[in-house]
Amino acid sequence: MKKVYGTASEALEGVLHDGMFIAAGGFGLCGIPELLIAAIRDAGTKDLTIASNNCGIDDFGLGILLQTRQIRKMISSYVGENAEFMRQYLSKELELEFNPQGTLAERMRAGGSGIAGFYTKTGVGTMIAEGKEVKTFDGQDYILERGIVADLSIVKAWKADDTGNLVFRKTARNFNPPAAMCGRICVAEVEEIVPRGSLDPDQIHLPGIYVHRIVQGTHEKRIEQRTTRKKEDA
Amino acid sequence: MKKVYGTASEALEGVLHDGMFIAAGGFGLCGIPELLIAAIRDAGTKDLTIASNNCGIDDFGLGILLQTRQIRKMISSYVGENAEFMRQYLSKELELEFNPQGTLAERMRAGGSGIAGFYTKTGVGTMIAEGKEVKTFDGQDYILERGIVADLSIVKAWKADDTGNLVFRKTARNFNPPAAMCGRICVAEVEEIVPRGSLDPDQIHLPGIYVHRIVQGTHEKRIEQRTTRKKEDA
Amino acid sequence: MTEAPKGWDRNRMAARAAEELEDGMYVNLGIGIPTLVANYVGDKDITLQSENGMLGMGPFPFEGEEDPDLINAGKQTITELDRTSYFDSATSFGMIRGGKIAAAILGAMEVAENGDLANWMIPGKLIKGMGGAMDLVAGVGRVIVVMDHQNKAGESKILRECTLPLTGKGVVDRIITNLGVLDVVPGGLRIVELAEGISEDQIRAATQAKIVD
Amino acid sequence: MTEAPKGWDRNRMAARAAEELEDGMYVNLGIGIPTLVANYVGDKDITLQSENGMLGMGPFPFEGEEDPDLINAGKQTITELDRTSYFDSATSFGMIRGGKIAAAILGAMEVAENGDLANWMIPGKLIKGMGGAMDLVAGVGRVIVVMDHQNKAGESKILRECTLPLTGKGVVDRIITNLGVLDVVPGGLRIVELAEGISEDQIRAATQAKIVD
Repeated sequence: MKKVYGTASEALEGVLHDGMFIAAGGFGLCGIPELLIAAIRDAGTKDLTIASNNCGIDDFGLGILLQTRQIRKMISSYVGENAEFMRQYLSKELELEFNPQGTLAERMRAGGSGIAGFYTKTGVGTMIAEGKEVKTFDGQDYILERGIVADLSIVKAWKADDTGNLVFRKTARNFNPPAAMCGRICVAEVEEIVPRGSLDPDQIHLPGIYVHRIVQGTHEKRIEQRTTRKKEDA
Repeated sequence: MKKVYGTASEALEGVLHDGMFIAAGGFGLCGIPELLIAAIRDAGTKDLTIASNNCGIDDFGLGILLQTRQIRKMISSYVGENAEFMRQYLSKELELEFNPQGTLAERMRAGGSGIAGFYTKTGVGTMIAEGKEVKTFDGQDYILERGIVADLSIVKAWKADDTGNLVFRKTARNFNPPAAMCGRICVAEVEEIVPRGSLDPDQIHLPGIYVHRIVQGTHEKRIEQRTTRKKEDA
Repeated sequence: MTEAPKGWDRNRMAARAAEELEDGMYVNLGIGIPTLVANYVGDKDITLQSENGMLGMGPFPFEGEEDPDLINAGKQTITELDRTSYFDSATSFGMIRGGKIAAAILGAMEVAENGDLANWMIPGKLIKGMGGAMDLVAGVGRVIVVMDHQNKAGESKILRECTLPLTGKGVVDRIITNLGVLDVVPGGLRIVELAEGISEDQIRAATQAKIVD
Repeated sequence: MTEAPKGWDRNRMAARAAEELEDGMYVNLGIGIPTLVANYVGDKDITLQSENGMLGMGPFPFEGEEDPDLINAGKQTITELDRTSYFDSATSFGMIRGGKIAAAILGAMEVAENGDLANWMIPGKLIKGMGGAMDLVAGVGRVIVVMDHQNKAGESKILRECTLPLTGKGVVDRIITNLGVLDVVPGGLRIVELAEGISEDQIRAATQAKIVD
């Protein structure tokens, strides 16, 4: 059960192919698998469909795969903060499927958990409901959303052991566990691989069964909006 | 936001009524809310419907509410190890709805997460599917299961802070988080209430938003099957 | 269309919205004016949820103490409190959809008299996405909108029917604007309160939606 | 009905089932003979799942070291390993239903030639419940049944059609009995292997289900 790979490119060897469907963790630029994204850029894999809450910014995160025109379609809840995204979308070079943020997270968890579909109130009576089955439960309308299963999940965690048990840090957890769950193969990049047995079994956020390959690396962890207050104000 | 109560009976004050629906955490006798169960027995609340994976044993866990005839219906996956249960069930004093274990856990999570229903492969073509909608996704049949919302959840955790953040220990976690999620009111009994700020925010298993009342107490934690090996065999 | 009356400024609107919050509530605040509400909760015991996976959101960090792993749903660096917990996005929206959040205070582009809300898209112009707004309005206990009563052209943003793509259908409970407070009730909107210096005639004149008594 | 041939004993059946497991697999073992499989995995890197919320199940504790908070799905006291993780029941069955468990090795009352499995209920006699068995057979990658080929009366437990309430429809991949190994294939069962001392004629005679070549 060798899961640890030397580089992000090695960790992706044999699992990339044109036209594939990738689920990616991260929210904004927080907790994104930046090393794996760069390795996918280097691999040049094309016509990607990517499910990710956001698409990075122009020069960081998934945005770098827009620059190289490797993405055919995004499934996201929010794509502001990215001028190249807008340009490609408006010129119809890029397809976009909006999913409400909670629906996207739940679709990933469902797909990874053998739930083919689920009924949610989110989006009832809006554009999001178009073409979807509506069912009434206890007098309230719900729409049917499908679980999604990706060819590959790419996620970022804080720590891992060599069996793939993952621990996340603060709000960098976000979409990473559900994204990891929904991939047939899941590759995780981490800041630190720790010896087996050094993670508390009660405190593992994502059990190793969900994680097939791990790579350790150095992360830029860029901040999107640096908001602060002055000590004097406290 | 005062959530801490002095005794299990005080923690249940005003939330019990005959005919109510209760979701309970625990698996076998592990991680069961034993103090709250005893307090419900003392309160004498009748005609209860209880969703719980098991129904305890004759003289411990939910079994004590069978002895006092307080339970009208159980929703469970496994009810062996309980002679009084069988007697009441066969004499039709007690109603029983079997749910596959994973379906029961997911129904609780769904009900607490605004998911009115979900499609699962579990039980397709069996008794469990009788009367349930079948839908085909990608060539495979799934059955529709409903989310459940209980009037009250009773759960057992290891530690809590006074805002209701809970931490569980080992396999005593089991059904406690999903059971907690699905109750309109959730009461948790814990082994220890620790000062606010002493739990690592990354390591809270169930956020306090799900927990309305907390009580600290001493737990018997009875073992159902004591299996051991000899040091010489190791 | 009349000349736009002034009424409350952004901070007064936020302060009025803060009055909606009660001790012990878990609350989600949208971006813009709703974010300012946190400044006016006083000593009420309010826990702020950030839908990217956090309960117990604290203030901005001191300069130099920003943590890239600790941001809010507006992607701003923030801090944690002694009650804070972190969780994944599926769990976060589980608690939102499941009705565990008592109230969301959100901005709006348009609100209709039946409680319809539009705040995520202007076709052909603004295509950023709904983020978590659709989940919030579908799931939380109470949806309070804080917005300017009229747009810059002096047109009512409180309408008979929304013209923009909806965020949610019949989801708004209360609207707090620079001119006052209105509730969504059967048949239309009811004036609950007037901003200082605003008359009932002024708020009626500034509102396209039907106002009922 | 012929006189029941013997073939493998419980431990040999468990050892044969262990041959089904490959390095790196996550596996769920049912109660009874399947539990014994753990004794025969040798130095293969197998991680055992216990559906009450644990990956990386260890052996029974030493006497005096039992922990009431640490049990397996059979409610027996167990121990943890250096790879162990704990999780709640919804997550546990998420990984089961989601196909993350490579194989389940389970006992059975009856198996039919189309892969139907019955192992949870005898109407009017045994009403304990399915526990996690229905989820396991619906979700895991491969379902391997380990069972006696015949009941005590010498009747085949491997049937044209199950007579007992089903645990799952068309879910069994392989059957390991005291007489040998059979696979569920289109049209019936195929004999894969014979137990020591068992002839093909004997296994055919002991099997009600259709055997195909």
